[in-house]
Amino acid sequence: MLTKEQIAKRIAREVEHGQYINLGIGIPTLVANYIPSHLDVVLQSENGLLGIGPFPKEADVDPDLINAGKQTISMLPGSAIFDSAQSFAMIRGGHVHLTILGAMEVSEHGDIANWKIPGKMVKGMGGAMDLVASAKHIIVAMQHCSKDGQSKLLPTCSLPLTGIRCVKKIVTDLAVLEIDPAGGFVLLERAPGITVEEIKSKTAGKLIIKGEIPEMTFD
Amino acid sequence: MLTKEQIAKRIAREVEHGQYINLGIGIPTLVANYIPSHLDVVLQSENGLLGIGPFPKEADVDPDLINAGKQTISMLPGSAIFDSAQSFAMIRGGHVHLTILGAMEVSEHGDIANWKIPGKMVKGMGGAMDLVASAKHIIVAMQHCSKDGQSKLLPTCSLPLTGIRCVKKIVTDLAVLEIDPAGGFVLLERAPGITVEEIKSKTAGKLIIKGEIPEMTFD
Amino acid sequence: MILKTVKNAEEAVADISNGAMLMMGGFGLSGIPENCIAALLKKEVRDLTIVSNNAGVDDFGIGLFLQKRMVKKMISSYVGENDEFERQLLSGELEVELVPQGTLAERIRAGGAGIPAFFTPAGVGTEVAEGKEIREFNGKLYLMETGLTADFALVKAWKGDTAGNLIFKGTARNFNPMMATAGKITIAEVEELVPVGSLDPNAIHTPGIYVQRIFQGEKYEKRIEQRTVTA
Amino acid sequence: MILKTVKNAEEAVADISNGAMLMMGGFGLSGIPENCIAALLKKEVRDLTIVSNNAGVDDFGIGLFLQKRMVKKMISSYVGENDEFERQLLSGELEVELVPQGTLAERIRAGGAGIPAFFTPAGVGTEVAEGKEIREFNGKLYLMETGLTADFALVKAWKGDTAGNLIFKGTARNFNPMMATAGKITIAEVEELVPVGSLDPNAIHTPGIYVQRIFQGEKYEKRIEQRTVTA
Repeated sequence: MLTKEQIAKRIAREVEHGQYINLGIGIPTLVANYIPSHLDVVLQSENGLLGIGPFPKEADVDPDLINAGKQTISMLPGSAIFDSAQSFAMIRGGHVHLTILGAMEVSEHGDIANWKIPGKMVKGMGGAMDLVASAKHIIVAMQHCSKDGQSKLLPTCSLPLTGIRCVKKIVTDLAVLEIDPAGGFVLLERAPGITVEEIKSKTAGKLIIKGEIPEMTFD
Repeated sequence: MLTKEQIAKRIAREVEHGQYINLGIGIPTLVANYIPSHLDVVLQSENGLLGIGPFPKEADVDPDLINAGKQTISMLPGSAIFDSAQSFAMIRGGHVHLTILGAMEVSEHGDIANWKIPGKMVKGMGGAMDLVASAKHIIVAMQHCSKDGQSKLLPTCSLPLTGIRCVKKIVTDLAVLEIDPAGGFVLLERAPGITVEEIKSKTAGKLIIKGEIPEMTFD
Repeated sequence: MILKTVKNAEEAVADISNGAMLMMGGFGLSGIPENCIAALLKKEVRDLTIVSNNAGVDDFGIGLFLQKRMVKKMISSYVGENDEFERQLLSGELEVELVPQGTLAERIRAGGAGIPAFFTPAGVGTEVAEGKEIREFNGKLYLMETGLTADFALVKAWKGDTAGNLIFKGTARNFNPMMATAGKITIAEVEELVPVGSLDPNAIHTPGIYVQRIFQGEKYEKRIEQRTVTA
Repeated sequence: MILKTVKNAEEAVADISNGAMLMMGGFGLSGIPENCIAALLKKEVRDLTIVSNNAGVDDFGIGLFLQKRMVKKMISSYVGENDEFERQLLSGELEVELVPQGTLAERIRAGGAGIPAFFTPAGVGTEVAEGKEIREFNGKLYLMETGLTADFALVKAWKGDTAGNLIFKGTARNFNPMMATAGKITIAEVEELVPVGSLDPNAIHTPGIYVQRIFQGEKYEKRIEQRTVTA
């Protein structure tokens, strides 16, 4: 099983040179730590910044400089600051190439649910609905199963949706999968020590297995 | 008959303290010269400036600082520069209180035509359609009759329209008139030496005359 | 120039009364109008409808309004940092309209810009789309959203001049510039109020035309929600 | 940062070919991409569709394209300073779509912002409204206009950095920032190209994400249309 850091590390391999990227709260935020330094990419924060840098040194903490997760951050040289309308103009207009975000459920058609559990949890969708409706490439980072062992990869989502037919790839603690345009989770890679059988048993939606499934390696 | 300067001078009396004002090309631009200095107003140029100042001294001419008539201008202290989308957001959103512009024809219902003579002249509407569709108060500055003596105050406009039911007041070389909400040009003031009869004969649309019509005075 | 200065927050919010609809700038606790919030708390106005991306935390920002039950309805995109909010919402004491963040930003911009409605792909196929017009453009589905204005917009800027021109700092800019355009009365509180002519016209974020009242705020706490640092 | 520098105008416009749709910044002759215009004139590309608020004057700016009959269609709001334009238009040699200036600005912004359509009051009751959907909101009539994008946007800024961040100067800003967002490829020419990190992030007008190519232009003429001075 992958740790959160390993999920982030694996997702970082999907990043391409020249991309503008929006990272969601949680595991997606960790992806920034693993993007190879020879790739020039720019991280966007939907509260109004292009060019997110690392967390600041204690002495440099600025309450007027936070990311979308409300964490204090720094800016890299070449950054630009803008308002929320401009920020979502970028997102909606397709200028942000890659969105990485968490999910509670993903369906085999690429639908995603991550903002509400009726009667229990209502945090709001934040920018997620805009991001999933707009980005060209969307990768979901999540645990394969919920805490009580239920598969989060489903035929159809049971929770209120965030967006439909939008997720392209999913990296869980067990596997890397992509959504088949005709429906289904195409298994691409297994986590170290995890069998295809285990992934099959923990995937409620249609799992597509073509040929030998390689095991991920980490240095 | 009023000179162009007198038309501008008369219109300047309509200006109120605290107004943001857009002045069109031609006579409206001259209005700026006659706004009493005790009134604080701000002039907007739709190409992206709030706070138009007088024409610059020769040494201060800056090609990057022009008004909507493409004339070189100066900026007053407290000016702000913005892009064309922001400029028309201001206009369309009703933040500009008063628009003063020229016209080829005005109808007795407040319709205005000022951008096209089919087959002869096609300069385009520029920002006029946005301005007349948006401003709370619209004053037209124009000659009462065309060069060949035809009235420009009509029952209905014959030229392609710029906007409908939008003009509130008209200042011509002969008179000040306002549009009656039920239709008709209400005669408010006569130019010095001009009789009601003459105005009547030169107004093709319905002219409404209530009581004694005062003659304008200029110092 | 037209001067907009008022003495302080109390004077600025004096005519905000029960039932008013307010827009309040800020993202999380960053860039919120702290002085106006304090003045409104003192007034204890009630039945407010508040448009704000977030709802503060339990003991700061709009969270303080919720503690005092001053809010009838919130229009927000994310309210996850506020337990009292979630409690009032789940119990039905508080009315809430959750709006995707980009849609919220654009609705406010549209409201200020005289655009009554526009189309966005955000929310298609979700409960956000319920009751809204769906239309296809170039093979993709969009839903129609409407412009949003408010009786008052309360914004917080870094610097401002007495003509109402504003400059924001860092990511404290967020929703403030759009909200400034969408208030029938826009009240700006600034960390530093400077005389007309002190700001570079080329660097203004919010032109003074949008601001009706401005004052220099005091004692900004600028509370940090997630202090994350590198050793 | 992602670096966007190209050598010069020739390299920047190398892949613009016959039939392309271009947006070109500027209001009158102020803020027009002079170097890109010169490079395109040399290439003599044809059948261009050009979105530009104005059409230059007879012997400068886009007027030079018209002299060489490079333009198939113009989308503009005001073309009154160009006799050759008016001649080609009245004779039917040139296709023209005249759009109210605010609608043009907003259509370009919408195109760049992923908004396929919006409602505006400009043009209701006029020939601009012909064939367009009219709808009432809050008792006022509006017409629906669509977002506009282009194959290339050619913009001119004052300063820019190698990551594509732009700062404009004075009223030469005009249509440039929106157009920068609406080009599939956006080419920025700047008076001064500076290294990444030289510009204040808080003062950027166009964030670099919108710019694919940037170069430092040369020999800016900045011709003035109406030199008006006070003695």
